[in-house]
Amino acid sequence: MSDTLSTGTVPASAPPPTRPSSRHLAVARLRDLALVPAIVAVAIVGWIISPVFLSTDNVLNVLQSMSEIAILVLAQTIVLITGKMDLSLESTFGLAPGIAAWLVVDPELTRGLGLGLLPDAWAVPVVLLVGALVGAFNGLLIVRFGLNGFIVTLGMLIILRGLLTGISGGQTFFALPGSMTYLGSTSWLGVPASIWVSLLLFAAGIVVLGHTRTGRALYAIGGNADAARAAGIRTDRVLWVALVVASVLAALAGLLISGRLAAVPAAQGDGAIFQVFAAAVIGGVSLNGGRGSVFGAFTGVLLLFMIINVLTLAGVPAQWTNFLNGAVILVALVVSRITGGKAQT
Amino acid sequence: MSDTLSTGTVPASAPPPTRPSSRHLAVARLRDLALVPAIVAVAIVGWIISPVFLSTDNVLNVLQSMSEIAILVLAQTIVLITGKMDLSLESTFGLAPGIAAWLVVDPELTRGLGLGLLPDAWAVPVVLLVGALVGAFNGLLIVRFGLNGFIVTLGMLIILRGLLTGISGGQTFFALPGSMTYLGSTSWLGVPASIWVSLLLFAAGIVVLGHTRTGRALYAIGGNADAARAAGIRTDRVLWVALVVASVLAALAGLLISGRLAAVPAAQGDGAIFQVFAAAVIGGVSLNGGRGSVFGAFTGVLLLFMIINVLTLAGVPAQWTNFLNGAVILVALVVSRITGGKAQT
Amino acid sequence: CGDRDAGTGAGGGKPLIGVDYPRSDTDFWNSYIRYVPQSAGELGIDLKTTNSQNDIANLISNAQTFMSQGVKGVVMAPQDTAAIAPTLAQLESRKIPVVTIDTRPDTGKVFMVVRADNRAYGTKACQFLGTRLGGRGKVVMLQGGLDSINGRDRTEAFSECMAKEFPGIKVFGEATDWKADVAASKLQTRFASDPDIRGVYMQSSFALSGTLQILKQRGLQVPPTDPKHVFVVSNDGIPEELKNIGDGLIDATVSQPADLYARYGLEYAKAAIEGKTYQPGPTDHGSTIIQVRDGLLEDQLPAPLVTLDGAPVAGQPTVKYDDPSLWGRQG
Amino acid sequence: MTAAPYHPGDADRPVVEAVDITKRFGSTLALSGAGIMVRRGETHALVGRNGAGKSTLVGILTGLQAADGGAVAFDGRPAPPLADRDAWRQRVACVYQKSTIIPTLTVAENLFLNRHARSRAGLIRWSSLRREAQHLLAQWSVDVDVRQPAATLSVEQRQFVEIARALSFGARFIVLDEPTAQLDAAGIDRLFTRIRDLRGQGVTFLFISHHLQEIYDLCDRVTVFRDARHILTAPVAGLSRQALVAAMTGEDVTMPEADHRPPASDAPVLLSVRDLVTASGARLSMRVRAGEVVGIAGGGGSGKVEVAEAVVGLARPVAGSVTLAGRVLRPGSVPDALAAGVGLVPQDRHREGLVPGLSIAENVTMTVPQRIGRYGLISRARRDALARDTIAALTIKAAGPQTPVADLSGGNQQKVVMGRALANDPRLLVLVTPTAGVDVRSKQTLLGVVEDVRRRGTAVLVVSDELDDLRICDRVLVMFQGRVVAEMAHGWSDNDLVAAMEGVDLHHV
Ligand SMILES: Nc1ncnc2c1ncn2[C@@H]1O[C@H](COP(=O)(O)OP(=O)(O)OP(=O)(O)O)[C@@H](O)[C@H]1O
Ligand SMILES: Nc1ncnc2c1ncn2[C@@H]1O[C@H](COP(=O)(O)OP(=O)(O)OP(=O)(O)O)[C@@H](O)[C@H]1O
Ligand SMILES: [Mg+2]
Ligand SMILES: [Mg+2]
Repeated sequence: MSDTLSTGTVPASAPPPTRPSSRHLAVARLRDLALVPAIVAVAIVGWIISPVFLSTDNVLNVLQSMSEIAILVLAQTIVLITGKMDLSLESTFGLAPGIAAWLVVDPELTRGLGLGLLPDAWAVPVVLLVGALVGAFNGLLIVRFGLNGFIVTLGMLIILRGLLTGISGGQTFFALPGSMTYLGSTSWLGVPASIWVSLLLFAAGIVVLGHTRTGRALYAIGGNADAARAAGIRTDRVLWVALVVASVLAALAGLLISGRLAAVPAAQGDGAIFQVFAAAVIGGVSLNGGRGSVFGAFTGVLLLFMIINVLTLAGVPAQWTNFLNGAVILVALVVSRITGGKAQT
Repeated sequence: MSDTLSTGTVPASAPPPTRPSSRHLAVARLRDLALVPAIVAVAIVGWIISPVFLSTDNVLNVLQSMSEIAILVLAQTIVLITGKMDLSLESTFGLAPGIAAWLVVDPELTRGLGLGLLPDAWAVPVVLLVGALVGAFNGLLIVRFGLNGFIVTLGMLIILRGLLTGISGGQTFFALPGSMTYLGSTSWLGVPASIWVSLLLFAAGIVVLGHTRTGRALYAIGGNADAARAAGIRTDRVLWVALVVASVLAALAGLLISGRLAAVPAAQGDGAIFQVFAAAVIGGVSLNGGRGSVFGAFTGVLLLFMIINVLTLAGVPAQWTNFLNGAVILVALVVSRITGGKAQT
Repeated sequence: CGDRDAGTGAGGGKPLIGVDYPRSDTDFWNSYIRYVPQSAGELGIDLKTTNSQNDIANLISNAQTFMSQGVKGVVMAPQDTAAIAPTLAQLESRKIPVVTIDTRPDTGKVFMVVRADNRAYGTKACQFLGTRLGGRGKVVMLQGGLDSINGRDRTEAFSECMAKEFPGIKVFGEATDWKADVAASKLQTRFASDPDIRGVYMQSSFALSGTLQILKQRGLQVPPTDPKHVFVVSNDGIPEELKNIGDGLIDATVSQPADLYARYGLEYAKAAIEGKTYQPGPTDHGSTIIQVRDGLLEDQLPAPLVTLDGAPVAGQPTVKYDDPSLWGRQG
Repeated sequence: MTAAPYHPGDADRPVVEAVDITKRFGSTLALSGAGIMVRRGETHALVGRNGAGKSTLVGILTGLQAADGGAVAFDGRPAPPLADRDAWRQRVACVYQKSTIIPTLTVAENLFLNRHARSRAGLIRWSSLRREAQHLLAQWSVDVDVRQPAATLSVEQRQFVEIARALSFGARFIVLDEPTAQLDAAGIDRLFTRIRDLRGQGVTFLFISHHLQEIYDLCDRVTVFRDARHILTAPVAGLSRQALVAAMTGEDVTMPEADHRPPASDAPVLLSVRDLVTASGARLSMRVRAGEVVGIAGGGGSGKVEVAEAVVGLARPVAGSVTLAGRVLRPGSVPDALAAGVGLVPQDRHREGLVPGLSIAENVTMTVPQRIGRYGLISRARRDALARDTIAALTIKAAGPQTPVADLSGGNQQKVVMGRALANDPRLLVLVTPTAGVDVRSKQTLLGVVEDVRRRGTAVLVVSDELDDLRICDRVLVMFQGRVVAEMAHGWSDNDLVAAMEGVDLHHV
């Protein structure tokens, strides 16, 4: 091609092939709102089935009962966007408040459960510290040793659950100190604090993931880790941070639910990870990393809990609740596929 | 650059840079045997802890108790090699014999559980048919509609479990016909038939995946689906086949355990998928597709069950069994990473 | 019907009661689920039902839903007796009486606890096995899940009784997570290490058929007169167990009164709405109300040991397997 | 582009100097005591065969990878620590050989990744970021909406995004690793103009390409690597093409002029494509005789690849039919095309050509399971034998048939793809950009193979915009915007062909 190379001026390029990019863009922006029509539809159906559905009381009930899982979904979303996954979140959810209770609770009050080693004021810091340690350990195995995230966190899920069973002997910790129950049980302006906390965390998530360099680094890593590294992103460090933040969020969510229950059952969070994944994916978060938004994840978890609430209000037969929950997830998935329009890979 | 072209004889090429790739090959072949030293070590430790460990009785016990899960692992391995995953196997494991029992069992004998619609002889065909249908439905959603396999089969896991709870009303199906209990409870040559069945299936798996066109097509698809398609492999069809075969294997495994228990509990298989993944991955099967062997998967499940058996014989305290199981999985994982030598991605 | 709230419940005066089912995937609780609407019909009660699927967080949310729906009383079976306290407090603040089934909350006020004594199950099983084995030999206890209070009660009572009354018996406790396959393989492992096992106590019927299969496989299904016989005690009292006792496949079970749970749970809830009160002492249905702590009454329903012959064991009466009063014989 | 202050005092110091660099990847020695020295203001070429270690050196010079041994210095000062990415990015910018575009992010964000415009609160200002992006791309005449995800870009547009980004850092030293491999002639022109511009401002370039002509057109000095070692560094002007190739290949090859012998004119028509219309609207009709080599040329977006994919069944055409030796191919079915005797080298070997984790033997025999076993069972011995034949015939450098293709260098990988296409003794061989990213020597082998098969009566379609690939054709169909606009017999002039590919008909102005 030597003869084409020596010209001085840039020749006018051929017209680029037409691309319907404006339509594409509209879709991209709409994906965040993809579930809003579904949410509205469920609200209407719910209201027809039972007028109670839209009462303040019931709305607060839905929001409160989803608040802890929603925080788990936020945590998982952060990890998923980087292209990893963290199954162990459901166990951290139980273990973190469990360890705090174990260290703090007075054995006198609880038939020998708990060690009473630390003063009450330590409880909340311990909860968060346990979260951070679990995240750091996951990071060690996944980021440092290059082990597969799915299987590491699967192992951690089993181990951490086993640890909680071990320290509690399978029993429920109760008589928690006030500092542990405060957030989960108090109300601010007539609305349970856990609702405020979860909404605030989501708002923070939207800002951080959408409008800060660190947040965008998560997307870049999930999209193409090598490219992110080439662009000067310290991918390892960002992954560590994501894993630690996710585990701390899970610990915080565990704190909220322990506060609401005023107890830490040994099975706290058992099986929750299925729901968490379902909510995130329905909300448009890709399991392959790099795609999805915090707002979308929020609509996902909201939709799921609204449907569960409607099913409860409708009084579906007990044996069929599981089936319907599964069906709802699958249908929501297919619908989000249709509105999303792209094959999920 | 026309001068660089030669249509004449191809000149002898320069000596290739030295690549000790025969070592590479040895490693690749050894990877299959990576767990053998660990298995031997556990056998020795087990024998020290309890001489019973190596008795025929106990060895048969380990083999029998792992036989059903092993078949699930085989099924999952097939799916994993194509680069997909099937979480719903654990529910198919319960649902397939559940549906057969539901259709066949005489309601007179079981206080209204079961429909007694079909004659006993239909039971086993129905089990396998349900497996095939579940696999085909998974295929429809994953292959045809392009939905993400993880989340589709997660939804299916919940739905199928719910379906079993629904038809059984959560109860256990008893009074199974003889055709359903035969395989799971009989012995051939003094060895339980389920051991024979699982060993035969693994042998078949080794031959099919290692030495047949279809088997190699699974690896090609898992390694690079586009390239496989360009090479004339009917990728969609092979994926369907893999999903259907996996579900049928899960149904068969369910038949074996139902035969062993002479019953189908509504929770049959609940939570088994964690163990299945762990065994496959410890056995060297990659979650990203294209890598792993059936023999490796077998060593993975064998190692896991040997360790569980040793823990039972050693009589570890009940509240710590879960923890130890998880720890075993994680340690095995780290060890297989070290012997495997390659970062898992 | 109570006249205070007459007219607010649906159906013109019938009290509206919310019943939360703890789970729907076990034989025992499904029997309960079947009895509840039946009893509600008999008692003239309007029902709202939910299923908390063995998850305390679901139970809390369901209780909220009941409140939104305006129920006048709640019947629940909290499987977690500590974590239920805040919910009880909330219901109390709304003046909604609560009856708990099967479990006794660690703290908080409820109108009545309707349950059978799980510790007594363990003790009964221990006494049966102990006397039949003559105080010697090895037995396997197939425990349930560690995170279940009822499972723990049974385990503790059985172990304590064995240690105290039959020190010559060696007990292997195996955690099974209420899973049939886990139970089967652990039992098999035990038989491999100790082929001379003479007794099996399973804390729930979930392990029933697996255990029978293993005994059959090992050729141990022989009559009690044979020295090789393995004595099997089960728990729950579902029809299959009763049938197996009749066939000589197992030796005893504890019949948990699923029907009475349903009936008296609703009856007490209705009574609470009507403003009735109860005192400790014997009841009109063959049980005793005891005061377990200040302000907490518990109706301890009988949970008889069922045997082939109905002969007393260790001085305690038992019920013959075909006795029509057993819930597993009805329906 | 802000011109950094120029310090004449530094002029004698090399912009970058790497000495005695050694790098291993597992068992592969990628660089062995190799080095390079780039002077300020020059455009320095780095050439070598596939796998010579060029890209590995680039990784080390840009701080992406640590060398196992040796030292790198910028302006005479040791290179910053690997963790300090910002320091590296001040010294050197790079267009890597492997795409560093993140497909899920927007074009704008890709351009300003990790250096987003931020408000004082530390939040990203998306609007100004988009404006800057638009501005940047306008300079390169890349007409795309910067808000769309990069996944929607064409290969060429992506390459320009990479180039635009690398050049926008304002770095004084820029590394370009095969920047032209994905560009058409017009794009290459734009790039070169720009490089000359920047060179005028004192920017230094390290330029890697397998197109030797580009080296002569653009570069001042050239460094040659061979087998992980430094072979020579010399001014381009004083180095004959012959000597350059000899240095790269380590042998004194003579380059005989292609002796083109057209196929017998009475050869039967083997392939006939009738009114083929692809999904994107490209059309093609043609007849190819046995032993004939037909080129399909065209720039980016001309539809040449789409029609080729429709012919071999990789894509389903909207209309039209393909007949091979009297057999009408089932539209959109690769297995049917294979059965009829089609061999294919797809456009992108990484995407469609190879299964990297599998061995050479498995890749080569993937299209011909029936030849290596019966009843669906595979005979390893036969498979390996077949693979060994291929390895010998195409001079693939590998330890043996069991070597995973992931361990091969690019050129050797491309030969494996060719081997796969040839495995079923095709009657029609379709080659889509068969020599992309392949070194001169391997190119020779691959095109030599084409000559061999056509002699055996195979019809060959060469789909490419590389003049070298097209030179072996008996005639070339030129496509432009989905239509065949010209047909040129062997012996065309480069100017005519290039003009036709750009939609200009020089003879009918
Ligand atoms: N209170 C009870 N009354 C009667 N049976 C019970 C009771 N608790 C447990 N069981 C028996 O044990 C089984 C499951 O009990 P439970 O609900 O306590 O399980 P869990 O510990 O929550 O188990 P999982 O691990 O499955 O969540 C039932 O099948 C039942 O037969
Ligand atoms: N990450 C890696 N892991 C293993 N081997 C590698 C890796 N990167 C490069 N290699 C090997 O190192 C050698 C040099 O590769 P490199 O990419 O530097 O070659 P190159 O000269 O750029 O070739 P090309 O012209 O094909 O781009 C090759 O044998 C290659 O297979
Ligand atoms: Mg549980
Ligand atoms: Mg390179």
